[in-house]
Amino acid sequence: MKGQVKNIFIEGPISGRFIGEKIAAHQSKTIIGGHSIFLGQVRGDILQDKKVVAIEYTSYPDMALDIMNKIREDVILKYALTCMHVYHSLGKIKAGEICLFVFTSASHRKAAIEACSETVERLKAELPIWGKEIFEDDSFQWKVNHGGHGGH
Amino acid sequence: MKGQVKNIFIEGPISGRFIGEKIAAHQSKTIIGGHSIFLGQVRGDILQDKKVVAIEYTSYPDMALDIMNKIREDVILKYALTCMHVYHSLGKIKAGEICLFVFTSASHRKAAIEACSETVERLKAELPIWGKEIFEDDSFQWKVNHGGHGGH
Amino acid sequence: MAVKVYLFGKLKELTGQAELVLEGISDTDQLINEINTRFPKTKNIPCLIAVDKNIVHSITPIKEGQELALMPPYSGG
Amino acid sequence: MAVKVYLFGKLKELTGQAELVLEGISDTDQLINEINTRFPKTKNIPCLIAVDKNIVHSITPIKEGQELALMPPYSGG
Repeated sequence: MKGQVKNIFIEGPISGRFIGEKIAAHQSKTIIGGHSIFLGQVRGDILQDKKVVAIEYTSYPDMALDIMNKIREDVILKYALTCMHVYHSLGKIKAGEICLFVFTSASHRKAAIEACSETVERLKAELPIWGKEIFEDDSFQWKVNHGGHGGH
Repeated sequence: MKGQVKNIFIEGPISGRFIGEKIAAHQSKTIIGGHSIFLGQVRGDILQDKKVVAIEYTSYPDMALDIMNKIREDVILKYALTCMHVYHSLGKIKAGEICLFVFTSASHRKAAIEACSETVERLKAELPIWGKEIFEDDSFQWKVNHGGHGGH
Repeated sequence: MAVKVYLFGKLKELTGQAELVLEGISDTDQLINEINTRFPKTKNIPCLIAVDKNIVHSITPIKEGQELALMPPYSGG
Repeated sequence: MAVKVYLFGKLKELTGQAELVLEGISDTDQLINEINTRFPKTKNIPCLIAVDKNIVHSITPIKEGQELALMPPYSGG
């Protein structure tokens, strides 16, 4: 792994408090005019009459971090971002908990907003991460992502 | 003012902690799959060789809340949102501090993201709020919003 | 007939008034003329007019008890 | 020649293996055939192949010491 590759993985859910602290840490950067944030939250879907109570995430972390590094470089350059932060949960995340936190900051709002959206689409399409939907009776099925427009 | 009109105004800056608490309050809503957040932060721009140290916001609150109520109803219906929260600061907000917090939640990410962006554009175009840019020597100038695509 | 007029942003600064009570104003053109006469500095300031919290885009009659507002272009967010 | 193969998601579940060391594999088609032969349940599972953490889309030679991975379609986020 290269020296500058940043970790994005967090064991367990991402708390509101953690997100609030990351936001507050940007107060010293007075060239920022807008932040855009996307949060993925585990849905308690009903699938074949059974309720999803959690999603268990696994990854191929070395490959995921290399690809995330490339996405980060591409998007920061394309939108002239001041900064970008991405966090993805691993392990069992309960319905209602947050499993993805994408945070982009720029001088102007359009750059921050478009960069955030593009990063979300790309990481969903390109990062080797798998979700296993766990039902209330402990049975499970492997999650399938239904597109969006992908990142390729 | 109608009974269901929600206040959006906060005296002073919006803290990371407040934002984190609002996020955490959504854990019980397990039909949500994605949250989109936009944060406006006061930039320390250099204008005519002088640095902006703060923006002082004033409003015509009764009119602003009526219009925000209409924007909220339109956008929630259009994107089938689970919920929307909007906060705007009044008073003197220092460079680096957050003055706008728009928070939309939906079952699927595209609805949350597009709704957030549309709400930001509409409130900038439609809400009677004025920013006065204050320089380090206490002189000031009235802020001018440069478009985006507006909301009309 | 007396009407109350709120002034905001740069218009409040230039007039030194947050609100005024005006007599004998029967439409929005008269309102603008009266303000520009009393406060000549406001003449070239772009200005939106709200009658009972609704923006009006053309000359509009004013009735007793209505709430008027003169507003520079918005710059929130 | 021995190569290490990582298995993920549903492929890890169906094989009961997180990693395997395979002998005598010289390209990615041979890799897939070997896995399908050892673990017949994997035959109809859509599968991406990574060689040294890069996805390959056509038959690719495998060299000693490379890191291989068999991965179902991604479902992160």
